[in-house]
Amino acid sequence: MTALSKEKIKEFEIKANDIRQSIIEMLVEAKSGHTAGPLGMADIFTLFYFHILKHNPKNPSWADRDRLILSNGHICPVFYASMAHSGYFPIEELKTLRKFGSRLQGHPHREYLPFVENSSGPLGSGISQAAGMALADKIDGSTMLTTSGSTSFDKAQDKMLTTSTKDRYIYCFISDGELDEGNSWEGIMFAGKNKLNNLIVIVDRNNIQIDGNTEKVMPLEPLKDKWSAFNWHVIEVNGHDFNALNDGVLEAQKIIDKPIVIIAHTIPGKGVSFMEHDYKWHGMPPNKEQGEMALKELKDMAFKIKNA
Amino acid sequence: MTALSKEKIKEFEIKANDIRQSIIEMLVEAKSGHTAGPLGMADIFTLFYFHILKHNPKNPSWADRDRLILSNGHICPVFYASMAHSGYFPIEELKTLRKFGSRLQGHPHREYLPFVENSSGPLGSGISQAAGMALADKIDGSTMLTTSGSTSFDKAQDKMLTTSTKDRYIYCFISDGELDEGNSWEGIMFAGKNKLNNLIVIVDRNNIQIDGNTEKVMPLEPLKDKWSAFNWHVIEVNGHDFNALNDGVLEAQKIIDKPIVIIAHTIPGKGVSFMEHDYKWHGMPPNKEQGEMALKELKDMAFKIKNA
Amino acid sequence: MLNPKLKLNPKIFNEDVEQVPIRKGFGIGLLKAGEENKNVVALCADLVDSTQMNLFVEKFPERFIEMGVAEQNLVTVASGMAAMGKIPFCSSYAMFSPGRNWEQIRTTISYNDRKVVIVGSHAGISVGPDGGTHQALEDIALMRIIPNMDVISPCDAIEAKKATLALAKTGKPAYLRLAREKTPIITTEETSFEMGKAQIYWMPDIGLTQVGIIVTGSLTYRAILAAKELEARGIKTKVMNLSSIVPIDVEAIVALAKECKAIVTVEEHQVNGGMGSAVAEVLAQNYPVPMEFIGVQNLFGQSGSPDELIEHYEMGVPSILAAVKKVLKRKIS
Amino acid sequence: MLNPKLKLNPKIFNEDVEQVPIRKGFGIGLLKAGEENKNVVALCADLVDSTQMNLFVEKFPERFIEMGVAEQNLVTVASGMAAMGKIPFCSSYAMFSPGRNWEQIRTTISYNDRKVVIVGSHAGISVGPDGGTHQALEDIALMRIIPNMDVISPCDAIEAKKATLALAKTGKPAYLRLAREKTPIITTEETSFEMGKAQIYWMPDIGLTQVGIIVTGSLTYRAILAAKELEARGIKTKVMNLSSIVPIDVEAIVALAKECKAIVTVEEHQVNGGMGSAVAEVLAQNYPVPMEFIGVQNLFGQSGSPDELIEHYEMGVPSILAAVKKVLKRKIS
Ligand SMILES: Cc1ncc(C[n+]2csc(CCOP(=O)(O)OP(=O)(O)O)c2C)c(N)n1
Ligand SMILES: Cc1ncc(C[n+]2csc(CCOP(=O)(O)OP(=O)(O)O)c2C)c(N)n1
Ligand SMILES: [Mg+2]
Ligand SMILES: [Mg+2]
Repeated sequence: MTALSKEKIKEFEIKANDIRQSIIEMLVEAKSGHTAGPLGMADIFTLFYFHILKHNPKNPSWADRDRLILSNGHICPVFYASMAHSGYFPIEELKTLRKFGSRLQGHPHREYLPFVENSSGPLGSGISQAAGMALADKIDGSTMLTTSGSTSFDKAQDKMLTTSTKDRYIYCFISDGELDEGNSWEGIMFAGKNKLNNLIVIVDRNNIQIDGNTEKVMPLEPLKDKWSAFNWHVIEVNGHDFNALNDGVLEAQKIIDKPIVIIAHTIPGKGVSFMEHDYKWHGMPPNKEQGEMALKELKDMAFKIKNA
Repeated sequence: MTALSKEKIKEFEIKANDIRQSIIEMLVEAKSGHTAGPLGMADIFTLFYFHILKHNPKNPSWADRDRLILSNGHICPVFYASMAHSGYFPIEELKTLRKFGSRLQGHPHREYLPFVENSSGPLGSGISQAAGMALADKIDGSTMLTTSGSTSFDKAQDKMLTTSTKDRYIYCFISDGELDEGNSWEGIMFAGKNKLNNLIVIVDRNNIQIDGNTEKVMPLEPLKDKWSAFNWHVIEVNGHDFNALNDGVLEAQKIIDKPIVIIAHTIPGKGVSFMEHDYKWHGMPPNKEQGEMALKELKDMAFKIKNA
Repeated sequence: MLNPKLKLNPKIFNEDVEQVPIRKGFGIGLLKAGEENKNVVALCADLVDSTQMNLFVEKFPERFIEMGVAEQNLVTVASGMAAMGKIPFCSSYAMFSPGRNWEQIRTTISYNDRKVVIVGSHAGISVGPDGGTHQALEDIALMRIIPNMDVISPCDAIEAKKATLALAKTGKPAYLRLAREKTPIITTEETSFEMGKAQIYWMPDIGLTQVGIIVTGSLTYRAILAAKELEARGIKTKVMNLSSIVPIDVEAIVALAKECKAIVTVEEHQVNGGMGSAVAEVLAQNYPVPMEFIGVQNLFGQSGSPDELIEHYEMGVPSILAAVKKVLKRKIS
Repeated sequence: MLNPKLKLNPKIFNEDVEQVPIRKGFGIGLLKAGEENKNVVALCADLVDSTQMNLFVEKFPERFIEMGVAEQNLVTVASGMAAMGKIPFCSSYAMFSPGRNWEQIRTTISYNDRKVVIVGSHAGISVGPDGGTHQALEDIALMRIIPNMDVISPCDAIEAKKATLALAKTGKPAYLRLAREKTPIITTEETSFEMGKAQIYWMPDIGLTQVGIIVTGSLTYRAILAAKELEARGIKTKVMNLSSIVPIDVEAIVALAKECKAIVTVEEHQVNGGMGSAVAEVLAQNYPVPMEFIGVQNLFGQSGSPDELIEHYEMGVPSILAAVKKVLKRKIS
């Protein structure tokens, strides 16, 4: 795989740090909302918004854009911050998070913020929605292709599923906690059946959910085996390593006969030492004092990155 | 494993044949209902009702009985026939299947027929109910045991899950089609978490569901890998081989740290040649003529068994 | 008499009146909708023939998606397809869709504003021998309480076909309620169907109407039979077909209440929360009058023939007659 | 005036009236129920603190079952445990339970007749900043339409505690609706609570009642404030706490309608299908009178503070006052 340049990586690190600072600021201001997940996912969102996604913040409804489905809507602070930092709307607007009349609803709502592809919040439904989008692309892309099925029904169904000719991907970000939901497994089974290789799911494998660590609340391991047994191509990466992440996505884009899941190992609360790995920060915002401590730590880190 | 004697097996073969005949008779009379699944499961029901289950047809509510949860309620013809043939109620009553006022509802309802442990029909909820029963037994059985957990919460939870001291099993019969349901996977994940080794699930792996073969409608393979990845002990057997089945159950009863699934490969419509392997018999009853053909074939087979 | 303006089936009172399952009209309508618009796609949860999607599947296999027994996935995949411009019709039994995927319908379809049509077949007690777990008696309530969701319950196969075609075009999420059993054909191709419009199917030959009967779905035929019988006994009624439960025709309902000052509602559904409940809400806010509710009285169903069950759960012609007489008495007192 | 017989909180009108989340009363009640009966078990879908099961978990870790984020499994496992003699209380947010497991509740609990209590926390718009996907506005309707299912929506934390203790004993499946936000304490330990019994919390000091206000849940306080204000303006009302929605107190509701001939219902719920709808059904069948419905008018919620949202969706004191005046006018005309 082609490694990202040092400059690129530095650029991403700075962006991710900016986004983390925005997350803290918005949560302090909102006085409610989710902290651990958004901080943990900041590197992945950065890489997507500033490198991987085919999108145009100045023309958000560009038809040929990639689609990014956020399944675990509660981590929307990082989603909104990434959008603002990449130019969808003014960074200032982040301060309206969760307030009455804001476009930045507590969980993303596309009626309020049309840039989001799907309203979410209830867990476990994102994979299915993304699979439906990927399938629709397959149907549209396949109209011209010939196939190998035996009966005419089989042929038609094969045709429907022939590799998409649409030059785009459906990305779906999910959390580990929502893999407890049966709806997730229905979607996983369905995508496997339909060999949706234009669907790339990223799991925020941060090992926490509300009541504690996932392996205590509802163990998911061996997680890789689960996805494999449901006929997915599985990639595991460090969710804070831009090169590894980027390579993972490049590998995913080369798979031709399966949907792809990238299990991204992340640290909940990443970047703020007193929040890292602690499930209690799942749904608790920093108060003013904690916010200042967090921002100080992040700013110190930014200084280090810039002067490295 | 201790093999079943030839006489025993012959006895089971005759019983299963009787039960299959009853199934055909009830369905012809009812003019609606499910055929393929019940015929395919007749051998397994026979082994359970006449050999494995700890139960007492004369005292159905005996507190210490094993529990048999039928998840896929639509195969109730074989359930009712097995009950009747083992003495729960007169065989004559089978003719009331699906009629107004009958105790033998189209899908089992315990308000009408108290001998069934759970009303069912909607697919995918049986594993969870059985897991709840198994867990309750663990809680009751564990009160006296000491444990090894680290915190007091962990200790208490460990204690709750220590191997049941209740001398009984919770058996749950499910179909392959209902493994499409997310509810099934929620239950499977939960039972794996709780190491419910007093729970033994039998899957009717007959490869059909309503719209066709399972691997076309919603592929389940590699099925064994799926259960393993959800932390179950997996046993695969031929669902028409009494010795293999019996060995499978004996093996299951020896497992101490996991719930157990026995994937029983069966032939839908088993015993009636023109029904075997054909998914169209899922929910279609034989008409009078077809019923006579089926009964003739079954009676010929009974003659052969008796004179073997 | 039958409302002459609506061109209803002239053979409706014949012994050999044509009988067709309401769900069949959906199957025919879906095929037609598929012909008219290539974006129409069909999704089914392992019940293609039962829900009558087979016609569509045969003609457009490349636009049919088999979901297996997974109702949550059924509607959430549909939501995703709608996001890409498809017009998905999702079918299963009404007990399981919306019964088993209610929150997903609310969030990923209505809240998300994705044009998906949820088709609930085998609604009502007339499902028959399958018994209580398969007889959806709460689905009207489940769906009429979700914002941004139309709810249509056609009276016969012809209306079901028209409703299907209409729903393919509205651009709004919708629920279509279908029944399993053969039902007499009440309407003709010429009878108009319009979302949000209630219509009077039966009216007195002459004289003032004493009771308004509001009916939805498969019991419409029985309501008309009851009205005819009442007419013969000198009791004058109107029968309103409320196939469009959401949007609801407030104006027509209030007008009927003002005219009759007594209403009987008739539906194959729990009386709690169903169509009758929607009518009670409208009247309480506009023009309260005595009402009687024909429907299932907070009970589960059971096995039996459709006719046996309709009689047993007091939704047959005799029960409608009794309800009309009862409400008439209440009106006077 | 406050009904003197009920020993309501004498400090209710103080500025510094004690405020406690209704869900907290459940937590305390569950702990007590667990102490009284060792068969009581608690199941939670990854929301122990939010749903206030933490007190029980601390005291009885060996009777607590963590389900993870799996609401279908939550209630079906509970059904199985109930089959073995346990008395399970299952908690999650009301949007997900019963929203995501409705059919399983119907089939494996109500149809199956297994004693399970479903506890839906965070019901209503007052959930606040989490927004529309988390504000359950349809759960009363979802549950009151299921046969063999009681539905209780307490007005404050003390009533929630009593309801929890009562539900641990009824032997019947039940739904308990809870709100997230702090709510003023209205009742006292001495105030009676009885399943199926509606109570008059506010009544005129003297003179005839002109309008009956029927309220359930967290808005009870606002309804009483509105009544007090109306009294000051010379409009005499009674406020009925209908915390027991199923079983419903037909007698008391009809008596109130007969007395006032005008009813306003108040609930943090869609007006379609909710408590008001249940009252409309009762009145249509017994004693129809003009009604106004305070509740969400077929809309989704959104982010905001509880107070902002209650005002925005017209469920605050001003809206109750307006509804009372409107129904008074309709009554006269
Ligand atoms: C269907 C559903 N059930 C419950 C919830 C409440 N809930 C919100 S986040 C969450 C924890 C899920 O774990 P995860 O997403 O891994 O949390 P994180 O890692 O972001 O802290 C729960 C139970 C929900 N949003 N949706
Ligand atoms: C939740 C639910 N969805 C749909 C149905 C309708 N249904 C009944 S049987 C069946 C096929 C399931 O396949 P399987 O149980 O393997 O069938 P069999 O092998 O017995 O023919 C379906 C979809 C149901 N009973 N429950
Ligand atoms: Mg997590
Ligand atoms: Mg099968």
